[in-house]
Amino acid sequence: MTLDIRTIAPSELHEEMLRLKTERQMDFLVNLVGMDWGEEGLGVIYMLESTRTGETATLKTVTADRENPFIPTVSDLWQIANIYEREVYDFFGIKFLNHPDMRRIFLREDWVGYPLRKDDKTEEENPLRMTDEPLADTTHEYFLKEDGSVGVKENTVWGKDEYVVNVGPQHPSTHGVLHMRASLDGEIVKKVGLVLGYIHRGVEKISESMTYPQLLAMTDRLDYFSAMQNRHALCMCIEKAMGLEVSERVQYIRTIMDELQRIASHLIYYACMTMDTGALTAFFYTFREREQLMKIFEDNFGGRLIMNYNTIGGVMYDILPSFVKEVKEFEKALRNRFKEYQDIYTNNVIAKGRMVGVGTISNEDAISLGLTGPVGRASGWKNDVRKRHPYAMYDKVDFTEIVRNEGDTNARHWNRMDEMLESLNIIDQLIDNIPAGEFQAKRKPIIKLPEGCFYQAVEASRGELGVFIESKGDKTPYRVHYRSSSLPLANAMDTASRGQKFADLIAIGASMDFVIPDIDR
Amino acid sequence: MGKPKIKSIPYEEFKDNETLEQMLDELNAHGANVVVTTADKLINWGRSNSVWPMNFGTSCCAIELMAMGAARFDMARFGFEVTRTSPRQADLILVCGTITNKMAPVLRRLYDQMADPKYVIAIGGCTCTGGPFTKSYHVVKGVDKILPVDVYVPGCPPRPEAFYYGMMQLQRKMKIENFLGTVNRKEKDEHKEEAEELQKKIINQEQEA
Amino acid sequence: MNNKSYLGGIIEAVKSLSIGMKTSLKVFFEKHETEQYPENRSTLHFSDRNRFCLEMPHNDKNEHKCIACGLCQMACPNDSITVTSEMVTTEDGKKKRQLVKYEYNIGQCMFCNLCVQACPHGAIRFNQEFENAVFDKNKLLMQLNQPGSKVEEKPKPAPAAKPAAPAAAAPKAEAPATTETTKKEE
Amino acid sequence: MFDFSIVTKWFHSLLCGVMPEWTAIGIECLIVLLFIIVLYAILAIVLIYMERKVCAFFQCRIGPNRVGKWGLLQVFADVLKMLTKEIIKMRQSDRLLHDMAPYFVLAASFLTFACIPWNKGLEILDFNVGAFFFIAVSGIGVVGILLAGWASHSKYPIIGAMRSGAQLISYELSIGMTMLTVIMLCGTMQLSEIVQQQADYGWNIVRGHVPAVLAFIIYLIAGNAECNRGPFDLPEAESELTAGYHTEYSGMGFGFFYLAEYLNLFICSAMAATIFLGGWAPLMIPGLDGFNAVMAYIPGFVWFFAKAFFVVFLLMWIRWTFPRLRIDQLLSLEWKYLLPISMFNIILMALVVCLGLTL
Repeated sequence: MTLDIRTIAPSELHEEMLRLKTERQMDFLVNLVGMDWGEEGLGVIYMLESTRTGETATLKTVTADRENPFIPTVSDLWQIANIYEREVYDFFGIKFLNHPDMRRIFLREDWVGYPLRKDDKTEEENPLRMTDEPLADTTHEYFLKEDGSVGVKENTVWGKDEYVVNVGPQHPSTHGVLHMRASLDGEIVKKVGLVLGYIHRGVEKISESMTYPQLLAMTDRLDYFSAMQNRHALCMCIEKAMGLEVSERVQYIRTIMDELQRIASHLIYYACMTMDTGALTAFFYTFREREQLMKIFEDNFGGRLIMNYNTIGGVMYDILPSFVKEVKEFEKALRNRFKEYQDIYTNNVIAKGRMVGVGTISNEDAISLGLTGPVGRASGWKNDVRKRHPYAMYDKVDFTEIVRNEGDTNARHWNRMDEMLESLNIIDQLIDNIPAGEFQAKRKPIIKLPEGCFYQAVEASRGELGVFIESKGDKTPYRVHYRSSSLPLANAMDTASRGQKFADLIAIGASMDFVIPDIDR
Repeated sequence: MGKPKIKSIPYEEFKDNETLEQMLDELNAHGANVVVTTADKLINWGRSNSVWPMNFGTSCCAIELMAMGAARFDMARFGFEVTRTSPRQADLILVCGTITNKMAPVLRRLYDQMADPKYVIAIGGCTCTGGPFTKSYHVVKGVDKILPVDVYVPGCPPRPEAFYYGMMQLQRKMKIENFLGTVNRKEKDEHKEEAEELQKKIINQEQEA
Repeated sequence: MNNKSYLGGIIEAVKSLSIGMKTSLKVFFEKHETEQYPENRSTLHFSDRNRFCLEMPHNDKNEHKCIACGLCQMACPNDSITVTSEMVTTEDGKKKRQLVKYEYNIGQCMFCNLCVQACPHGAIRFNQEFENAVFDKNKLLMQLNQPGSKVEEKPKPAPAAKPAAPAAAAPKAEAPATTETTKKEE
Repeated sequence: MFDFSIVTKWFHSLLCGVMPEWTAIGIECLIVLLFIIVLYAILAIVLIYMERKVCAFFQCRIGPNRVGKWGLLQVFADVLKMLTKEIIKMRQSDRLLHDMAPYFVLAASFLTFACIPWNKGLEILDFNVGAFFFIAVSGIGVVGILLAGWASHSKYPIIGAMRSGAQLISYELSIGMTMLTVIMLCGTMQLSEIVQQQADYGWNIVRGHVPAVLAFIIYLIAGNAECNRGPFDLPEAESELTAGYHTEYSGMGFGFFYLAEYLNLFICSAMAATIFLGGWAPLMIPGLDGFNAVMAYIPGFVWFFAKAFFVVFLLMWIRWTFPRLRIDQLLSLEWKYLLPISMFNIILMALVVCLGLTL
């Protein structure tokens, strides 16, 4: 079940990628993983998928030069590669030729070294700096000169006469600590730049020193609104690698939990959206139903936000006898309240004016930017992982993928609203027939994965969340990488909000519904 | 200043009374005037019942803060619901969520922007000790490294009730402070000099420019 | 609004606004679901799956079940448990490990339940004591074994002395719940 | 209806009997000042408490209930706290303007306070262009907000201040237009006279039927916008501009803005009550003499406050229901809808008055 990876030399990479994109229609760059293979050198793994044919391809490229590793960029082919490559540069120091913006993105600009390299002495070289972070207005671009050597040129990001407003890192509407630099012309947004990493916790690096059961604790804390789904992804990835079969009961429970979690997440989304557009009362409406759900979570999993529920080969506790009844009650309550949500906010003329036609993203942009989840589906891209690569019970239940074509804030909003109902439908089909069985499969006390690379994606609340594990056969992974579902969404802020009003920037941000710890990891 | 009272929870049932009594002894070491003490009591009553938290949160704990504001737990009951988005108007900073190395100067600056008297509550494991991310290269291991913390609330994330418990602990602490009394509020910020030096440096740089 | 007339737009808008106001007024008169925490302390109850603080249950003879094997310490992802033990020689001449200090840092704990699952003797468990806020950071570091406590002497040494799989430990604790559920669904 | 001017006249003649008139007037001014300040403080506290409770009820919560019985002492605690809070002085702000700004806002609400008729014969300033004066002095507030934003030397406040400038100046037009409609109906600008007429001929909102109801609605919308309250709280816009124009104010500086917001809310409602709902005039239903007699027994200021607080509740209801408008929606609402409609409304009212169609 390991990934089938083809190796390509850096010099042929761009040509090959172009061929894949044009000839085999690989228009979706699923994931881009920076790697440090020690002796072998530094490299990148690319995971591609075609939205037309569903074909996938995985490629890797390695450069042996650890001092000045250069790899040609693919950011001209897929827009999302821009931010992925900056991430790889930040963590591994791989410089991408012809990439227009080679700045650090997660770490401070005065950070020394590249933390995810195996030989890096990060702790020693980087004490806690309390000085204000330097934010450069210019950036470097590396390019190949005709004689084969590498040249550097300077690009301007923020001009001298631009009125740049810092939205964040501490701002009520960024839902955390995202830092957006918005260049304003009066109330009109001209450009948005991202400064990430205010909650970069180094999860991927910590994971490399943890055993597999310990690893699980980290995923809940990435995107805490998709705690279930994240952990589901990691568990499935490990189970797939181990060849462990989980019982049908577990599959049922996991699917129901995923959908409950999705509802909880979308309820929070609604609350945040209304709060950001100033409708404070509507905020409390969904929190009311969410608390009902939280009570179920508290009783069954012993946690409200971070449940630590899925385990390798099963779940931590069996569901309580009262679970089925409570879920049904919740379902009824939510269906009753659903109209209220639309009455007070969504159908309101002010809210409509703030959502319809605002922050439009075209279908091509959505694919190129890798916007999965409800956001991508609002731009007419059918990207639901539950349909593309069914897992758990999703191939056995009957549900529709909610797709809209407008691509604006309103479509994104309604997509989420409809998805809540669709999730209820899925739960409806499963809740009455949970089969009896083991809730935890038997497994060895010490878990070791076979050698190889493994990838497993799930449809988290905000889109495709993928777990990439490279194992060398030890009880700790060699490299763990999470394909964040929120990072592409944050990255799309620039595309979506150019030319819109400043207040729209906030509304668009809310409609993207990114979770910052998931972006920064 | 006597033992602080909180509605509905008897004094003895609170945790960590030893530290509180120790603080009380320190503050009362020189005795106090009766009139001043009465005035202080009034002011402390006002302050402890009007704690406006800053709208600050970095990760998971912030969602519990939101849940705390919502209908089931309703922080308005305590008068805490006036969350200020501007640090100038806030009395309390609830540090909800991991503070990374990149965020540390920002948080410190937010704290410096707040008007006195100001308080800090460290919510959750991440802010107490680094929590789940103690092994990380980019996480401040305990927010007390950069701010003077008044109350620690452990949990990952703590329940909204635990938030309230922490807030009530803070109220207790506020109730024993002296505003007009002989011994003024303890100089609690050990990082203050550092921050002031930094500020001077910035001013100098600005003037040169 | 281009396809609607000026007046039509106004009527539509007024309609949507009045629906909104009607909804909010309806909620205004609904029952409030607020739980009043410090007042409801006596009735506040959590399911025993909630994990707020680790504890080591002692029986009335001040005995605990911990044999200081250190499995919990190894299972902990971020070193919030420190088990200090010493080797003592028992009366019958065998060398035996004995618990000196079981330190648990609640400020660092992430409540993942791995330690409880790893424990072969069920010596530790999570309790529902959530009021843990303190003024002093050092108070977050707790010693779980009570002073003067010792290991519970069993009449016979348990046959499964070697550490069981974490998975095996879990069903033990949750056995009643499991059977109930299965019964109900049959 | 009891006429308070008897009391005031008696008091005036009493003072004049023992001292020259100018000292008497001086003493009266001081008393009035004290009266305004006390009333101001009481109203602010009542309104803040009311807002917190009402908003809690709209949001299915219960609101303050731990400080004092039902949380009644909550606002006192807040005031005490704010009074003892540090006032931050910023290095790069324009100190003079920065310190002055809250007082401009306060002054505006104080002055408008003066021209409200509380009861028959109980108004502080009563002259023949009362309505005019009201519009004029309420415009001072915007200066304070603009100064606050400008002097703070910070980006969010300046955006907030500019928004508020655009907003207040636009909506002032509608306020003027709707007041003009009423003035047309009553034929006077003197506020006490407007109320007296309503006591005699029925409330303006009934008397002027269709155009008056339209004017009342437009007045509420525009008045809400004038107070910078949701859904027109763009200058503050918590989720966009952190705290808008008063981001950099701490302690009592912010406290003044906070108080002024609630006082403006009250003034807006009080004025609506005065010019549309009959001020202190009791509810009279023609034909029901027994009922009318009971109603007339209730003192005028009770009627006045009841009506004012009814409008306050209405405005709070609006605030806690709707999302915030965007700046272009805000301006198009005023210039494309409210202003043309109120102009049309004036013509309608003129027709109604000329043709004698009033009720």
